[in-house]
Amino acid sequence: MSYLFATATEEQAMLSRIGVDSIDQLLQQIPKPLQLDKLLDLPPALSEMELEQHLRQLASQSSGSTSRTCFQGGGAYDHYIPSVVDEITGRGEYYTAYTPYQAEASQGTLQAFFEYQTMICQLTGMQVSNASLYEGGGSVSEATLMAMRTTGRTGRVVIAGALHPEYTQVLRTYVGHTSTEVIHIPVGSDGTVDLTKLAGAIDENTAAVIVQNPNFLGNIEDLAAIADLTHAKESLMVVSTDPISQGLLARPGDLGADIVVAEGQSLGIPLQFGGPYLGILACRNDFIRRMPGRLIGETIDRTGGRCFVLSLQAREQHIRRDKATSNICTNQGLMALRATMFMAQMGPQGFRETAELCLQKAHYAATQIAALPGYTILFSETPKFKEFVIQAPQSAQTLIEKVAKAGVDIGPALSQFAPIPGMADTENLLLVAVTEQRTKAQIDHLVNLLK
Amino acid sequence: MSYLFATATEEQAMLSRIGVDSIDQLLQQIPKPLQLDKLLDLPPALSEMELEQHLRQLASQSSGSTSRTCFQGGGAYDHYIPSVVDEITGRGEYYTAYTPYQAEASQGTLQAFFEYQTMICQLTGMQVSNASLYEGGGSVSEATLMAMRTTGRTGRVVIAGALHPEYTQVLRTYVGHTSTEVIHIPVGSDGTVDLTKLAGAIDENTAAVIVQNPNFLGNIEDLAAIADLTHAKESLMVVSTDPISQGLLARPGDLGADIVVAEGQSLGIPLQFGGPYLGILACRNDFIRRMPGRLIGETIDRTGGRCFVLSLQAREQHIRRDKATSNICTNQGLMALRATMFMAQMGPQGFRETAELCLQKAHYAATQIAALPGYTILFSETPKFKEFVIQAPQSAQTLIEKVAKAGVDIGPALSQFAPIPGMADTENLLLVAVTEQRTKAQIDHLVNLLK
Amino acid sequence: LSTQLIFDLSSPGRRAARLPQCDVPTRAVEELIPAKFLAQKPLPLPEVAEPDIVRHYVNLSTLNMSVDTHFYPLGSCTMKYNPKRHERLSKLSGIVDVHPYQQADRMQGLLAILYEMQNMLGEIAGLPAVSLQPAAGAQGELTALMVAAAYFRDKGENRRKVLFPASAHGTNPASAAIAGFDCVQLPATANGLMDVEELRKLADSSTACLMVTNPNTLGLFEKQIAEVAKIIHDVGGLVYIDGANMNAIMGITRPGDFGGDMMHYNVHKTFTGPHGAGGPGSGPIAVRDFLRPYLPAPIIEKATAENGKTVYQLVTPEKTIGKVRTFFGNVGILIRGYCYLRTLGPEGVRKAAEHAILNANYLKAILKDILPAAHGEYCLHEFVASASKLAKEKQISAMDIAKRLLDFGFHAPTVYFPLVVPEALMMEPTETESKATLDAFAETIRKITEESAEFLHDAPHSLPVSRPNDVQAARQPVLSWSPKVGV
Amino acid sequence: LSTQLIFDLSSPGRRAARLPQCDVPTRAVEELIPAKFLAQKPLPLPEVAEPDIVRHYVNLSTLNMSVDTHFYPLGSCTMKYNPKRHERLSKLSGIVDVHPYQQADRMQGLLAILYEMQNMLGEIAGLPAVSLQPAAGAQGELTALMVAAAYFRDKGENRRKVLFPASAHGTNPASAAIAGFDCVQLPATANGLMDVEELRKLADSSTACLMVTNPNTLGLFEKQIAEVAKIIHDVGGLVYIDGANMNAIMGITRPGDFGGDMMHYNVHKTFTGPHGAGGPGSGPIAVRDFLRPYLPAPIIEKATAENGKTVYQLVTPEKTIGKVRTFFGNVGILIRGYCYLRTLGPEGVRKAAEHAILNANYLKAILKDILPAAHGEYCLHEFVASASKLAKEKQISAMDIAKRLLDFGFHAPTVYFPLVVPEALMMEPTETESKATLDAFAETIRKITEESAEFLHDAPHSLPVSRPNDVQAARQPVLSWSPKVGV
Repeated sequence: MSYLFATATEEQAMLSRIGVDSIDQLLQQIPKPLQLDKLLDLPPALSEMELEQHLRQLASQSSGSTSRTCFQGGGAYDHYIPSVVDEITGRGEYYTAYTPYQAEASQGTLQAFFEYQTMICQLTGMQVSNASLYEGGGSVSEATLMAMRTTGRTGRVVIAGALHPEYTQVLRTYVGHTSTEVIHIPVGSDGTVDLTKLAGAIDENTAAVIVQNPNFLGNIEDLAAIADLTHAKESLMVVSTDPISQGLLARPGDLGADIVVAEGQSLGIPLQFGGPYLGILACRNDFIRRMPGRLIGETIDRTGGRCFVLSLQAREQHIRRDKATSNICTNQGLMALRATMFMAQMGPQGFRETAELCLQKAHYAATQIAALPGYTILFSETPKFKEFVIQAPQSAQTLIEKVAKAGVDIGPALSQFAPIPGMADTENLLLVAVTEQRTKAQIDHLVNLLK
Repeated sequence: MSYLFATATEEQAMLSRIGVDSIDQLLQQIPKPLQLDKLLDLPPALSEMELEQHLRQLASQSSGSTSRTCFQGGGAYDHYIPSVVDEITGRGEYYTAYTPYQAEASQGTLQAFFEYQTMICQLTGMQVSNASLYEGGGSVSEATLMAMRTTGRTGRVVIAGALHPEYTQVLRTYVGHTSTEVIHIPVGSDGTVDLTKLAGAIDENTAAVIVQNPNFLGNIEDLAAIADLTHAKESLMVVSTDPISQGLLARPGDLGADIVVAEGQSLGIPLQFGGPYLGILACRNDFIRRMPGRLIGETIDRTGGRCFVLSLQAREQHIRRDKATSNICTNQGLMALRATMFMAQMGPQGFRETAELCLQKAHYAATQIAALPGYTILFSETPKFKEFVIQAPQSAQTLIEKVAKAGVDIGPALSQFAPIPGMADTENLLLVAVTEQRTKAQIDHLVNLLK
Repeated sequence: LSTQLIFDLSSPGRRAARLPQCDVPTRAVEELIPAKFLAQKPLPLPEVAEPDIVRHYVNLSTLNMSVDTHFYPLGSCTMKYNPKRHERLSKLSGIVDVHPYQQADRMQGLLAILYEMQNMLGEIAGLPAVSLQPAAGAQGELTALMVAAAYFRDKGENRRKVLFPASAHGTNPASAAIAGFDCVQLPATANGLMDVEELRKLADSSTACLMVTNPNTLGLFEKQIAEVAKIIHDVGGLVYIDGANMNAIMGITRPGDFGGDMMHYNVHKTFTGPHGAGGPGSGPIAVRDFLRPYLPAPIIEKATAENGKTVYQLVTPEKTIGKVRTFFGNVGILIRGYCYLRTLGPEGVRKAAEHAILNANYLKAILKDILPAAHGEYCLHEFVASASKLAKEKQISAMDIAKRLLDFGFHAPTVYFPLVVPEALMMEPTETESKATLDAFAETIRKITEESAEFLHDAPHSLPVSRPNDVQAARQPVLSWSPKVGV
Repeated sequence: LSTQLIFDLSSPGRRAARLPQCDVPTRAVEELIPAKFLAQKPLPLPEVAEPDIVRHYVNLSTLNMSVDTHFYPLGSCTMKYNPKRHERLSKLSGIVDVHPYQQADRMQGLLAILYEMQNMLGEIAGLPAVSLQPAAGAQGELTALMVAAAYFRDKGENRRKVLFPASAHGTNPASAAIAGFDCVQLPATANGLMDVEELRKLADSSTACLMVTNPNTLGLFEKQIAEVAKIIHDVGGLVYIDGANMNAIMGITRPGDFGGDMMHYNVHKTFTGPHGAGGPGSGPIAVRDFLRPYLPAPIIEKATAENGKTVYQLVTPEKTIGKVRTFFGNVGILIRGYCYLRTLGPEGVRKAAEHAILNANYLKAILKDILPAAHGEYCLHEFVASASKLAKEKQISAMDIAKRLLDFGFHAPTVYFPLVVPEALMMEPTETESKATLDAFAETIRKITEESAEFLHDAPHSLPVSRPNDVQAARQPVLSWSPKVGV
């Protein structure tokens, strides 16, 4: 069998040392009636060569961004992944290690995650970051639960405008069984949250106001204004940000955010049909002991040398059990490492240039599409970053299929998330995202296909 | 600029420490008239993203075995490359190190190459192997020069039958300017060397008899008989073998070979349009000091521990200069490491099973093609391993183009090597190789295409 | 040098990535985005060159122990060999580069893989309804408990109580709490198994669920599991099997056959994820058919199109609890699990479990005179040894042994877990280690126990770091680097 | 454990690879191949499992120093950073998996790359005719000398003599000898440059070629190269430039412009090959147009097809010397070189050379009081320091410094080469190292020179191996492992 060691001779030697005649005898702990009397109904074993042929065959029946042109958005984006990211995360010392329980045997992981935490603080303008959560939507939920713990308020949470519909869905799943009221304030006619309605919804029982920026529709929210409304009621502002946008946009931490979360996929993580991705969560220093997830801390060792450890584990499930700040155990370590490599490779200038390319190319695409008969860019006066909503002269789904035939992918159609608060008829609406990878020729090609 | 370190500030600090004002001043060593007064006429710099787009675009205009069905042979074969090979050789510690001049800092490389040398001995039945040469054809030439040094004979070398035409060509280039006579004995009607003619050609001035097995036409030679003829004149037998065939065939060393060479590409090295490949060279113990190329030896260190070093460097060009056994310096280290991983992964059973699959599938293909009207398998009564010559009802080139349209690659056509000693009309002849990777469905598809 | 932080390597103006020139007509940034939304300063990220990054993180990596470099018998974590073919195949275009909102008819190959993965996990569990969505085992637990909650809500039952034995993973009660249940712990028994009589007392009509790891964290099969399940079922509750230890029983016995109604897998453990220095994991759940309507969305179903071709579709179960995460799931890890199961086949799956058990029992046997296991004559895939005799007689603690093992090139076992065993050393060798390695490991432990306690208290002695001060780390948390003031 | 050989891990019947079942009708092997041709026994290769292989070779790798892990100032070897993008891109399907006998019209993309590579190398050399075939620099030398021989033969001239300076790489005379020439060495001069007067005496109508490395192995530009070339050209000979040190001059000056007629490149050095623990290299040659007809076959030419499209063709030069190797060349390395040149562009190529020079001169400057360079006020990309003063005064040799540097995490410079400098330490930092690294390196050397000679003679002290016994290795060669008899 593949990967097994003990040869028949060794197996015999081991059994005799154990003092049994056969492996079956070791299985007697399992009551015989509970044991399977036949093999599982699984497909037969494949050699490495056959497995590769099989996977290549199936992969060739799926459409990836490498061989097509990806304008798809909605929370996952086709940003460039520098080769350094793959090179480093492909090292067995990282990917075949586990949670750094033994600090002495895990300084590589621990220091890298300490650097990750620092870079996330630098990116978001916050003071402390954990070492990763599962993904962006889950981070919104964890941040919300954390806001409840911190404020001691469980009456209400307010979603301010166009939060990713799946994030909303996850949040509702997480708090659905509790008495917490989830108030969703719709976007106004400009595609950003209606501030008046928002002001009215935040009350003394509101734990958190959750806002995504740029929002799900691609529009930039006025975070400072929302922060003022939020803090007026001593509620906490949770901002879900697009990490790439931070190359241009003011950091949430500088605009009053209390907790910043993000989907980290854009930071060097492949699309891979939705996961594994990276949940980012950072906050102010005073919330440290309320945070979910692993934290890496700096300390000194026996000889006084600087070193790193899993810290503040008293918050965690393996110690606090049902009183823990979260049930998370295995996190997204390798994805956090990918993001670390990505951020180091980009640096301040790379982030700035990437963000500018996204901005310019998205606006070029929007302008060209807006000039097509029958097409409108929604909320065209509202500032945007790399993504926007098209109103098409036909159903979005039909349009997606049409351009797909030419090897170009756009979407998602907004109808698949309907109803979206504040958006009435979504049938002809769809998202288009333009990353730094898209060339003018590709954009022009898309525009032609839309004609 | 990419990969550069010194920032403008650092550059200034460094220049001032050197005691100059500018880099230009450092360049004054180069007489001004010899300096370029403009930039080179090279294409403009590309960012990583653009470079990848550019390369992907060009790669998509080339046909590789991954997306097609490869029955091509003639000295390079589409054998399976286990993932372990890529994983290990992808480690920077191996691929970004250089020749292990500093033994203490290179035990990884040194031990791996010592293991390579041992495995090559195990594979060929010889007593000593060097740490690699460039490729199979060059190894034939180096072995021939070595045979001349060893025997002290420079009058004649004899090529016994169907040596790869390019190996022959390389050998003629290497010895063309000398007085050494290269005698090429043609194959007989059974597609193996004509032993009677061979016997007549070997004389007291013959340094080496060179034979390929299986030969270029896919046929298995009677090495033992050739060894007898060779040794009768105290000449040396150089055998060029197919490493994969050693899973089934008796080892050259067990049949009387004095020097064994091989193209190591089949041992886990990608086709990559012809290189880098791996030149294997192994021989009897008594020739050690006549060998070309690097040798790794076991010894002890200052504290008595086992360790490995570059050994017997007195043979080499950096010490012996124009009296060296060869001019080789940089060899094919990383390819030798690939072969080591491959051989370790295969082991005796894997080699045997791979060789059997090649054998059975090639014979199935040959039988099916032989049954087609107008087709003949040449030398059908002669034992073969994985490759054979088809006589087609039309020109080989036309046939190659025809099946290529359906995504199947065969060949090479023998006409591109004409004249081949002993083969008159090669117009309709071509080689077909069948590796363990080819499935019955693929073979049947080829047979259908040939109809 | 290797102890420098990446921030120490930063130099103003240095950079790694270069971006292309913009090839579309541009406008001033301030025309597109009002200044009040724009950052006033560049991000304070480190400014380094690409060779800096590579050398820094390559050297850092060598400070880790890992399965690729060391024996790693970390109990409960199933640190088995991670096949390299999985890394190659999970990176194929058509898998690694598929957008989560790709249309189903343009990713039939990928959906076929995931559909087959659902089936295989259902078959191994003996529980036919599978959701691949949960991102890790803990999220699998939570998801299943939410499914249970929805089921009871649907039936109009108000059940608040979740039971679990004292030896349970901490995630069990934590997940139950987040799902809104009250946690009730069963006391431990002397033989290391669940206390059935105690359970009988606690199980009642308010019991939603019993969460049990089987084999349990002591590496023992809960022999009375069928009876236990009956007790829970009789009061209308559900039995949840924590699948952390599936490596012991896959192909030998099935949660669905011994009374489980729900379970999660840890694909990164049992099916060679890999572990990624702490994740990503993947925690699919398998449940009985009557719970299928509550599974999170989407699941994959197979149908036949009008033209007779098989098509795979993403489907929302009718009474779905919603979503526990964005998008489909940790597909990259599921692909690796799929590759593993397709490599092993039915015989291989069973054989892997058997050899995991063989290795654990062998190690237990050759260690029994120095580090006896507290429970069980034989174990399954792991066992919990106790250093309490050594602690008493020689002042050598489990931690001492763990730390000293590092000096000899062995990762430590899990220590001080489960809590029911004093001076616990939880060892799980897995099936992908050789007898020679186990012998060398046991021999090393023997040598260690002959060393002086004082010497051991300061171990490890050969690593760059030894016995970090955890207390200081917690009292004065330093969780990120800050530039030195005035430098 | 890490010092075990893979053979020590072998156990009869253990295996890693599994092969598929045969899916075609089979016949008995003996029916297909007579027994006399078949092996009587299985190959005596090691029998190991896949996890054995991975752990063994991963651990072995960590015993290496490499560019990815350490500063590696090995003079003459240009150990610069190897960009990771090259590794990714050289593995693309359509490049890595193209059979050498693929038809030209099904690999136009690959041929376009190689054609452009020919052009770029021609432009950098100032010598327009390029062959990409040679597998390494030494083979490039040999190829060029064969081209020269063919050229003279064609002209009916019998020229037997190849001249080279004493500081030449050993490959120069070795290649000349294999090409059938007589080797004549020029004596060294005090200033480290060629002795022009001596050359004038030796150059005559029997001179085929002068081989000169420029900048030379002391890191100095041969200032009189134009005059030197004229001397050779005046007697009808050819000037060969050994391109080992092209990293110093690319984009600044060109062999073709300073009198060279032929040259080779080391793509694995100058264009970041990488070095692969000793190869593969790639040693293309560039020659003047009148030598083009003699180049080895094939070269790539661009043509226009009937339909107006550009096509790339493999062409045999009319008077070709034949082939110096099988197939096209070391394409995998050429692809990496292509990626490098396309990343740098014209400005970057020059800038890389300038910064290589900057780094070398900076290191030379900060070391000059302890390890003075024997020649030149300024150097180009490398310099040769001498420890002869230290050797005299403190009995500290170049080797002592080299070995002790390893303890501090620095690879050693090249030692005792070139032979013209006593106690030589040849240092080539390359442009991809930072000032901080150079400062740390120099500071370490300073510390080392303050240590006791006796202590240094035993260095390195912290590595698993120290001062192997080369003499024993050569006297009683053990070049392969053998099973112990009776075990």
